[in-house]
Amino acid sequence: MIFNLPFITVVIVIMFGLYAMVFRRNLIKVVIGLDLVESAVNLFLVSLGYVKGGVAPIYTNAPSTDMVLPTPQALTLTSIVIGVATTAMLLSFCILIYRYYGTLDTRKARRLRE
Amino acid sequence: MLVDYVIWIFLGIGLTFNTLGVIGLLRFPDVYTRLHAATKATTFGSIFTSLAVVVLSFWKYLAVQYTAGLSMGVHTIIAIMCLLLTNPVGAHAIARAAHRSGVKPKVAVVDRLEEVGK
Amino acid sequence: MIEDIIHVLILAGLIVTAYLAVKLRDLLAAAVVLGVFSFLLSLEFYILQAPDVAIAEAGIGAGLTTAIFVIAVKKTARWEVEE
Amino acid sequence: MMSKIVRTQANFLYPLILIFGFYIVMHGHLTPGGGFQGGAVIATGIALVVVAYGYEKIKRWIKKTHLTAAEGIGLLCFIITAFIGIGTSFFYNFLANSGLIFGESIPYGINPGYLNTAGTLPIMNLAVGIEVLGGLGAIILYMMAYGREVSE
Amino acid sequence: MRNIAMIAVFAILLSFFMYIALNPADFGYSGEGLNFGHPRFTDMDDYFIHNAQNQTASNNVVTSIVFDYRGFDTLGEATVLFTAVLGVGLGLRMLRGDEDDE
Amino acid sequence: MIDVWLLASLVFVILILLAIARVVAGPTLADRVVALDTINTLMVAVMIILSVVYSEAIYVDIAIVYALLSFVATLYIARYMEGGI
Repeated sequence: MIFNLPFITVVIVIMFGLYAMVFRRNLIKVVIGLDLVESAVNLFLVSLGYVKGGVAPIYTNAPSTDMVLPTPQALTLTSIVIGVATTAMLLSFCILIYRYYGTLDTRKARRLRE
Repeated sequence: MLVDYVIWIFLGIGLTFNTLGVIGLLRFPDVYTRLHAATKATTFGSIFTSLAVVVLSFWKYLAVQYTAGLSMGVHTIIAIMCLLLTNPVGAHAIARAAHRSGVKPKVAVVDRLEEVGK
Repeated sequence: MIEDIIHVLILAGLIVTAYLAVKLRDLLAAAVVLGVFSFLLSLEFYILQAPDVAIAEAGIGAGLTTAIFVIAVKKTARWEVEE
Repeated sequence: MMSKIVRTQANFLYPLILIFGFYIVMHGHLTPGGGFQGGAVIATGIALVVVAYGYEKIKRWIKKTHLTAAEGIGLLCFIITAFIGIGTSFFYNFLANSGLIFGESIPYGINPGYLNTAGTLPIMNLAVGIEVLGGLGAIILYMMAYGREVSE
Repeated sequence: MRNIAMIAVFAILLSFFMYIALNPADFGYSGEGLNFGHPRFTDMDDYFIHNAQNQTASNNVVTSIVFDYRGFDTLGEATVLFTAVLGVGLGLRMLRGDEDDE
Repeated sequence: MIDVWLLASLVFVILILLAIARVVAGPTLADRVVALDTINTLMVAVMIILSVVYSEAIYVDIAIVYALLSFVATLYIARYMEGGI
């Protein structure tokens, strides 16, 4: 019924994120684009392991034993924490660049150095 | 059955108030009236829809011996308590911050908070 | 049937919020929209039967990421100037 | 520092978030949750207290060095727990079905779940929870502390 | 000129992704395909689902994978988090803030 | 009996999309934050209702995490609007 709509959503969100990373010149916008791409990849992994009619892979009071695939969920779990750590690190670099150059525009910051 | 009617009434009350709150969020003119509609109405409605879940789970635990119903009902009550604790404070913070950042009420005649602040 | 309709609606909301997060010039509003994107993504994980990932996304995406973005915008500039 | 209503509510809510995060960490092998999620919940509690009271008051109560030390201790505990099972292999679950602490066995299939099971998994959950709590809380405090408006 | 090249690269990427998302059954696998709701590789996951309760005595299969079967991933993740916190601290400490950290 | 809960969750998801319309259209930042707060509340309600649809008792924990944590983002933005972090 619902064909491939989650994968198409993943493609569209990844293209939005790539657009923000390539064409926008503000550094915080670049970080937002990176966050979007990472979220889309998480969604791709989880929707890859979905089984129609399955329940969550937890045996505590489960309604049935027909379960979705647990391995993509475990990998996504580690991916989320790594994502927030790298986002924080990039934003701290943004603060450093703003403090040294007085701007967040990539071209201006590069021109001021020379 | 009586329990079904109770659940339907609770769900109906909750859905009605949530719909009214979101319509108020869309239609009202400025920030404060939108905050008024959205926060009060949706908190009330969400409490009632959650109460429907509580009634259903306790009834399942007592009548059908569904053992997970007890933990489900208790956790839902905890969720309602958390909603009651956090939601009004968030609304208060938004209203105060909006007033301090210079957003004026659109059709207000008198603004007591600004008079006190002076 | 109804589950599929819910699915499609949530995916449409994801696309709209992603577009808005890229488009807006106000970086603080972009952070707010990114928070809404994170909420919808967590609901999508919930419907795809992944409660562990949904809890992680709720705790980290909803609370911490928005907080870090707001702090970073406060320490730098709020408006994205063109040229 | 925010208004008095927010501060009072933060006082009331912070122990609640702490207890709920500990519940998520310790029930990681029965319900959805575990070390990452519980640590993130407690770190968000720290963020709540920071925004309610302001950094100037908070830095006497929660120190960055304590949080980074908690992070290192958590990582060390995780690696040590993994190393104990080195007789068979790295990350060997030597406590499962052994009858010791966390060592009961569970029946196969759907069951309500018991807390005293799963071997080394709750210990690793606790270690990773401490690590994630320290790391994310330290990130929040570092970003609040440095880079303030310096009077030139 | 540069914009046109970028738009061409974007179009190629978009068409490639869309080809993968729309027509997955032909992508490197001749069989049931990568359809949504019918995953391909299930041997490892079937092993985990059926044996996790006996081998690790844990009800939550995801936790048993994260901390037991694939513990090396978690070890690497913890190391990345540690390094990121170290980077944030060292980078922001370079600013001369008014910090009295004893 | 199940159909009632599914219909209720469908109504909730439509309401969430309508609140997103306010996020799209909101002229000032405060309007967007109000919509964010509304979406929080609606999300907690729809998660509790969907746990009945899937008949899983353990899913309510996610709703508790949402109700406890999601207003921290609201507090941060409000603190920014008051001027100062």
